[in-house]
Amino acid sequence: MMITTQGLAWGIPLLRLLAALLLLLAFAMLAQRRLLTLIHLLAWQGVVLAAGTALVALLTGQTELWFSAALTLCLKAILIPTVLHRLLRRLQVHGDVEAVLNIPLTLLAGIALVIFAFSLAAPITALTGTVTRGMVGIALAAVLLAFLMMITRRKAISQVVGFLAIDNGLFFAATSATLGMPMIVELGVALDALIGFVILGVFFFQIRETFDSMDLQNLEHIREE
Amino acid sequence: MTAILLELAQVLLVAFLAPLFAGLLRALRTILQNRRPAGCWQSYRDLYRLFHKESLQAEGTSWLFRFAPYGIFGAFCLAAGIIPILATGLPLAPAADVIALVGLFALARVFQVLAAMDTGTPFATLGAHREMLIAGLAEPALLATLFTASLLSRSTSLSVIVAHLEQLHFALHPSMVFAAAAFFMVLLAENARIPVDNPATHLELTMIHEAMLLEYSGRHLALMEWGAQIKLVLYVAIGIALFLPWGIVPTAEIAVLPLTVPILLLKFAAAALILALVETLLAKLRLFRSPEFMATAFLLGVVGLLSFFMLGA
Amino acid sequence: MISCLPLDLATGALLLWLGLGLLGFLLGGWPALACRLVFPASSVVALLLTIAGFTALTATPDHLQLHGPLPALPWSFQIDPLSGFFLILLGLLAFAVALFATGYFRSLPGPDLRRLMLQYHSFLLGMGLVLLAANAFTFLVAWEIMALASYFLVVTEHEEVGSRHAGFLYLLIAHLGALSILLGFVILAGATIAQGGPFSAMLHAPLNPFWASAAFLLTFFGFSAKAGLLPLHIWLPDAHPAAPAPVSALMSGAMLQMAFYGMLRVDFLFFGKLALWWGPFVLVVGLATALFGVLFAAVQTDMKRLLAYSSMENMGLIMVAFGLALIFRTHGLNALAALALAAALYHALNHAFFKGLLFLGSGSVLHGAGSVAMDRLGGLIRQMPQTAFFMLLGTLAIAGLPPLNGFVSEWLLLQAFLLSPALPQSTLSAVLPLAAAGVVLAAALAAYAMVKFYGIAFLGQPRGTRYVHEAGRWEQSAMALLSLACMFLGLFPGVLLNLLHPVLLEMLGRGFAIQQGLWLTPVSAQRASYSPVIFFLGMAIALGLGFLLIWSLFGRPLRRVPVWACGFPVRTPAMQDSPLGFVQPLLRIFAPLYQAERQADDAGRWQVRIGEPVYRGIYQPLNRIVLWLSAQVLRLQQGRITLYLLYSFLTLLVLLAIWR
Amino acid sequence: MLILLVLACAAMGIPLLALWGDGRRGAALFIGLNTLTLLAILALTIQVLRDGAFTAGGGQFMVDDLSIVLVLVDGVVGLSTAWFSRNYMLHEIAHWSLSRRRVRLYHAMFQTFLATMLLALLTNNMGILWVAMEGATLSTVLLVSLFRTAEGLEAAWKYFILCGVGLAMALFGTILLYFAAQKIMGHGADALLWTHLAAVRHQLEPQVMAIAFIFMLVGYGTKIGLTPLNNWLPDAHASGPSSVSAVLSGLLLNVALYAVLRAKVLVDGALGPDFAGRLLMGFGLLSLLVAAFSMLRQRDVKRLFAYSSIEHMGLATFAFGIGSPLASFAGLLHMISHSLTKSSVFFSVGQAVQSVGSREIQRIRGLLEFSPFLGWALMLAVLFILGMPPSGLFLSEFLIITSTLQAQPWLTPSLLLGLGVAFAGIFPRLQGMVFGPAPEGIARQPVAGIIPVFIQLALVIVLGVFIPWILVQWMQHAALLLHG
Repeated sequence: MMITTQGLAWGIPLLRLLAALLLLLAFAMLAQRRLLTLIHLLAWQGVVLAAGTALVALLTGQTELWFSAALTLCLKAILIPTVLHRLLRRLQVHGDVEAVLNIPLTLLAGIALVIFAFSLAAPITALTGTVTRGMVGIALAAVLLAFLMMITRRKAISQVVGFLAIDNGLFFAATSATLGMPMIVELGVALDALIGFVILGVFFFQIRETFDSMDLQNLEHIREE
Repeated sequence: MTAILLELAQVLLVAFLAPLFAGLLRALRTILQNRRPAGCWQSYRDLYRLFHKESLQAEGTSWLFRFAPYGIFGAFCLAAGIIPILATGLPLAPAADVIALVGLFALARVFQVLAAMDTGTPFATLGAHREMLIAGLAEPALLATLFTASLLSRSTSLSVIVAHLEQLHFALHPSMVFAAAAFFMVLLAENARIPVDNPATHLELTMIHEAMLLEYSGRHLALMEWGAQIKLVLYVAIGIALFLPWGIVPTAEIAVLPLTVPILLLKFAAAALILALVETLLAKLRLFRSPEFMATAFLLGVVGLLSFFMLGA
Repeated sequence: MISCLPLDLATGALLLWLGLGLLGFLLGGWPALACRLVFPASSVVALLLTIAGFTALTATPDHLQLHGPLPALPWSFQIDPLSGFFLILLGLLAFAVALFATGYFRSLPGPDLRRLMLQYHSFLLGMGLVLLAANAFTFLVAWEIMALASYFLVVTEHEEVGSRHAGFLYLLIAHLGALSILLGFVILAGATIAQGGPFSAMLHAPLNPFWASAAFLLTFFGFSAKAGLLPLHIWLPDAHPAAPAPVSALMSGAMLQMAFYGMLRVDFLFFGKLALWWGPFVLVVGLATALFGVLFAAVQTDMKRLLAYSSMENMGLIMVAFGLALIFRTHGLNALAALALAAALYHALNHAFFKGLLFLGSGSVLHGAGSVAMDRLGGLIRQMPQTAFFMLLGTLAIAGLPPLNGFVSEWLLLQAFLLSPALPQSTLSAVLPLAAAGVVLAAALAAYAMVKFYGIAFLGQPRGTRYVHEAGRWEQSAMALLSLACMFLGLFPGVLLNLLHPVLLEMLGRGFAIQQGLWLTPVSAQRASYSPVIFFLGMAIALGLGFLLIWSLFGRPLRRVPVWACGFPVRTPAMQDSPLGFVQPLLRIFAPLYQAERQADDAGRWQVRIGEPVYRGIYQPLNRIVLWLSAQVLRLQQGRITLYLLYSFLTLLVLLAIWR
Repeated sequence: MLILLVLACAAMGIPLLALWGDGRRGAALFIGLNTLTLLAILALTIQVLRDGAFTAGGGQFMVDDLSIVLVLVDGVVGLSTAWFSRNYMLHEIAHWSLSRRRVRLYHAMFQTFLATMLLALLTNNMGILWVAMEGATLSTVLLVSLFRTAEGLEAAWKYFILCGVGLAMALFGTILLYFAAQKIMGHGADALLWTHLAAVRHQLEPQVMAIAFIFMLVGYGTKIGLTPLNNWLPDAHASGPSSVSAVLSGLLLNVALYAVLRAKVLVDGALGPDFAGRLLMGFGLLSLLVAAFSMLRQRDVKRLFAYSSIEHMGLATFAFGIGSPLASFAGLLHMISHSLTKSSVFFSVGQAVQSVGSREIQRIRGLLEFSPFLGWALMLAVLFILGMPPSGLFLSEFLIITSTLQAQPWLTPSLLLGLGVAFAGIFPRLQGMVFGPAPEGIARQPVAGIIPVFIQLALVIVLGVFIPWILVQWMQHAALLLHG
């Protein structure tokens, strides 16, 4: 990718800022107890993601990245959060997400993860071009944090949120680290995400009507004794 | 030709002197127990009487019951033809070596046991399984002793063994001493002598050999008794052949036979005396002690084998 | 052209067997016809196989390769004197058994019959293929076919849980055995295994001592699993009785020998150099098996179980002879090794005959008297005289009594033992005669067990069976044939030993002196000689003369009278020895081995139950360990999704961390 | 263009079935479509036979010796599953009183699944491969929860989350792969095309490739069912319809392994064979052992065979890990034979479960008595699964063990331990089900449903006795391809 020098001057720091924001949001989600806020944070992550994509598009001048930025904005920042929001209200799921691990410990684990991710990505970043320096590490960290969140939450919805957060991390990697995957792939990924989300919605209602609760304990009956 | 004659002579001699040996043994024992003996010829009288008696067949018994006496008698006669008693290298000798000889005795025993089980009476079967047990433990001991001899003389053919042992100047090898002891114990056990069994007992519960004959009568019983007597003589003969072989001449030189026969008779008399002594001094063992008795015999035989390898003789 | 005749004949015979199996499957609708048609035909085919075996003894070894699953992996077959000998064994036994089966399965309903015919013939096929296989792959396939077919035959009465359990245990052990044989072959064949591990490539495979021993142990383990050696015998006493009598006869008489065949081929032909400890190892295992087998045979109360344990004993004896041969071979005393090996092979054939005879006989007892439980039998000699006579011959033969065949092989074995002083190693040569004594002990106890077998079942008074009927023509002819074979092998050992000569030449590079006439002198007439015929005649003459003499002198008709029984007034069958009562002294002497426990049954009678020490000592603990492990493993599946996620998470992190 | 034809055949079924996929018509349509697909596949095979591997659609699609074999298996298993599902679903529909919509969903999703499988095998684009796998997951999630039982929901949920997350990891791996590829091929659509990547695989950045492979292994490994990522597998197999279990075991696991293998070729180029090989061997052995031991205490027949699938995939993975051409060949053969055999097992198990009305092994008894065909089908299929000759599995296990002993002699004992324990776990249960007296209240099933079992078993026997030379050739080429 050719990037104009003045682009380098202000664009790269901005991208870095966005990356940092993403990571921050991931941490916030990890720390968050309330479902609603969790969803808001997810939405914000989407926004950051879209911004990041748009920025990369601007810097590298790939038109299709603009498209995928728009896609991201609609899908991840607006559509999914709102639907989740509605679901939440429809299913009368409220109250806190009780974590398996208490928050401070979770955060500590999260910090350890971030360090691990960075150290892992260090050799890679060493050999990446100037633009995407460090992006892989951040993306990896975001993914791992979201993963950790899935592990530590006990409600179905929070797990979905975690799942989507992982998706965000991946997406960030796809756009900012590699400056955009091939278009078909992006489309396919987006499509899958959409379908998957629809199926989730269906699931929620089924789970709801079968167990009249969204708690994961109901989904822990099949086991070896 | 002479060899065949000699063969026949030996068989007949054994067959017809066996009762005498038994009678002698009984007489000696009674004397040792300070009773008046009925004379050496008593066994002949018994056999004669039995032969003239009518013999009965118990209901529900099969042909085995009738066949057994002849089979056993035949087996022992054959054995009498194989063991070198008068002379070595008899024509029949190569037909069976020591192992086959033991097999022959086993065959006779099995027929006796089967005949006993054929009657299906409690005492007969009792005797049968006791007999099998004793034999089962005695056979290895017997073969162990025989192995010692045949290792010593690099042959399992009895007459070769005898011929070889005769050559040796100093015949009392340590291994053979152990073997002799073992063999003697086996002899006692196999021929239903005290301390394992009591031939003169009348208490069924303690019987082994006698119990198997309870249903026999007349000529069949006579054959059985006679067979037993021959068997005893044969065992003694084997013992003599293995441990005091001097005086058993090769078939070739029958000329010296008149000299050797008296020696032979002396040996038998001595054997009778020893047996009588043992039977007087020892008491009958409880049935479940007899395995230990056998085990001792077996161990002695084994020690004999070992000492053969350890001491090279 | 002539030279390749035997292989063609053998393969042809096997194909015919397969065809007969399928034919029987199709004809299942008409049971009577199928029986009358298929089994006699199968016996004819068996004869063809026997002929092939005989020709193979003299013909030059011969190969045949068919296109296999992969171009590099052919189906390959060969025939040489060794396989020829075992083909003879298989063929002769199968001949008699098929005749027997013709009558035995007469009354079997169609569906069962069609299954049985197919499985029976695929079983024969499997065994034949094992003998003809010329590379590891073919061999293993044949081996597994044999195992599977026999498994299905074992579970013929699959309604009983017992026979199912037996079948499972059998197939499990057979499978493990096959796997370890495979490993052994792989080690032996080295790189050529990819071509299916041709046996020709394994001949005198150059291996360093460690791998050689590994291969030896693996193959020995695998084969002894099939041969039922200690401690892998556990399936045998259950599986053999579970199968129908003809099948038991084949399993016991032929299938066990397939394992022996495998050992012979591997240990004598594939190993260039034998390690010192192999021979003694085999010998000890064999002796232990023999003694264990005979001690447990003696205390069985079921005819077929007793025979199964006695098969164990006989395999043990064969192994002793085999081990002795290995020892001699290791020290380069090939002539002596030939003697020991001859004893082993001779005994293998004997065992096929008399054990086949006895299993068939017990089959007729099952049909005739309706049970093989000895405590319900007795006095059969009166209602089934022919069967009883043949069984008597079989009993005497297996008890190792002259002049029958069982004695010959034991005699040869003992002769071989007595040659041990030739060994350079003094300790070994000193210990070997003790093993000989052990062999004699086993033989004597075997006589005990077999006398019990015969006496309890056929003599005395019936213990509860009514309406007994004699076996049919087909059955009788089969048993007659086998007992004739026993007689023949007992009286004319020279014939077979001369036949064995080429086999010994192939295995050891030398046989021993050709036997001529009626005399059996393996080493030299001086050393030892045995002439069954003269032996037999002498006894017969003595017997006959005695009889004539006594009859002519004192002959008076016998008078039939009630049994005296020491004047005991009452006399019920229950007063005879029970199957266990007959061996009560053994139970007492070897009490720690049997772990017998007495308990009263509902009728208030004492029942003695014999424990299987190996099962309690090895298999149950093993089973417990495995189950415990599986319980631990299943704890992974806790049902909690977060936990599962944690697994993946940790896996990921660990992998990444390791890589860094 | 036959590739596109094949995909089109498979894909066009989706809307058709979504519209008319209910009742007998639906089943017939389903069978018809799969017959069509199979024919197309055969045509494709012939073309490959004629002029070897080739790409299509501007390099986006590709068929080579590795994929064609699996594609063939896909076609066969797909058709026989369609055939089996006809009778099977008739009964299930009656039993669960499924609505017409639900049946349409079933057929449509099934077809989607088959289509995605083919797509995954025929695409040349690692990204599309991922998309196809994800699509397969999504479609099967709905199939697993078809009956809407609590159990089904739970299983589906676990399946969805675990495999979703797993595949997310795989996507990250793919992204890293692209990231590495960019360095050489520059930015562009074909930087993810496998053929191109394979061409330059020696220049790919080792560090990136290692991490990428780890992520892909964990991701696709979740779908292969490698321990400890396998926890979704038994649940999903158990609670879905048997037809679904059949294709899950028969196709999905294979394709997931296929994805890993494609990645392995690349990473081997970058880091040399040891890295990926060791990972695969470790995971394979672990799965083999854990699965084998898990079988010893199973009460649920479908779970039992689900674990057996894990065991066999573990074995195959292990074989590919060894990496010698012979081992890879064996692994490939193992995959094929396994998918044919295991699907047959699930067919017969499905019928048995329907007849008895329970998945408990204890309750299933005497199949031979009340339905000899079914009994023998199950008996043979399971014996083959246990690696008895003359099945292809015997051959493959023979080759695997031999090559193991040559490459890693010290691993063979554990391999044998696994196989032995698996035998001890499955066989007595099989006996219990097949033998003995039949229980009361049997609902006999039409024999027609298990005809495919015998056909497939016949194929497996062919694989064990005489493999057609062309198949051998392909598999050998594939093995060399994997060997690099």
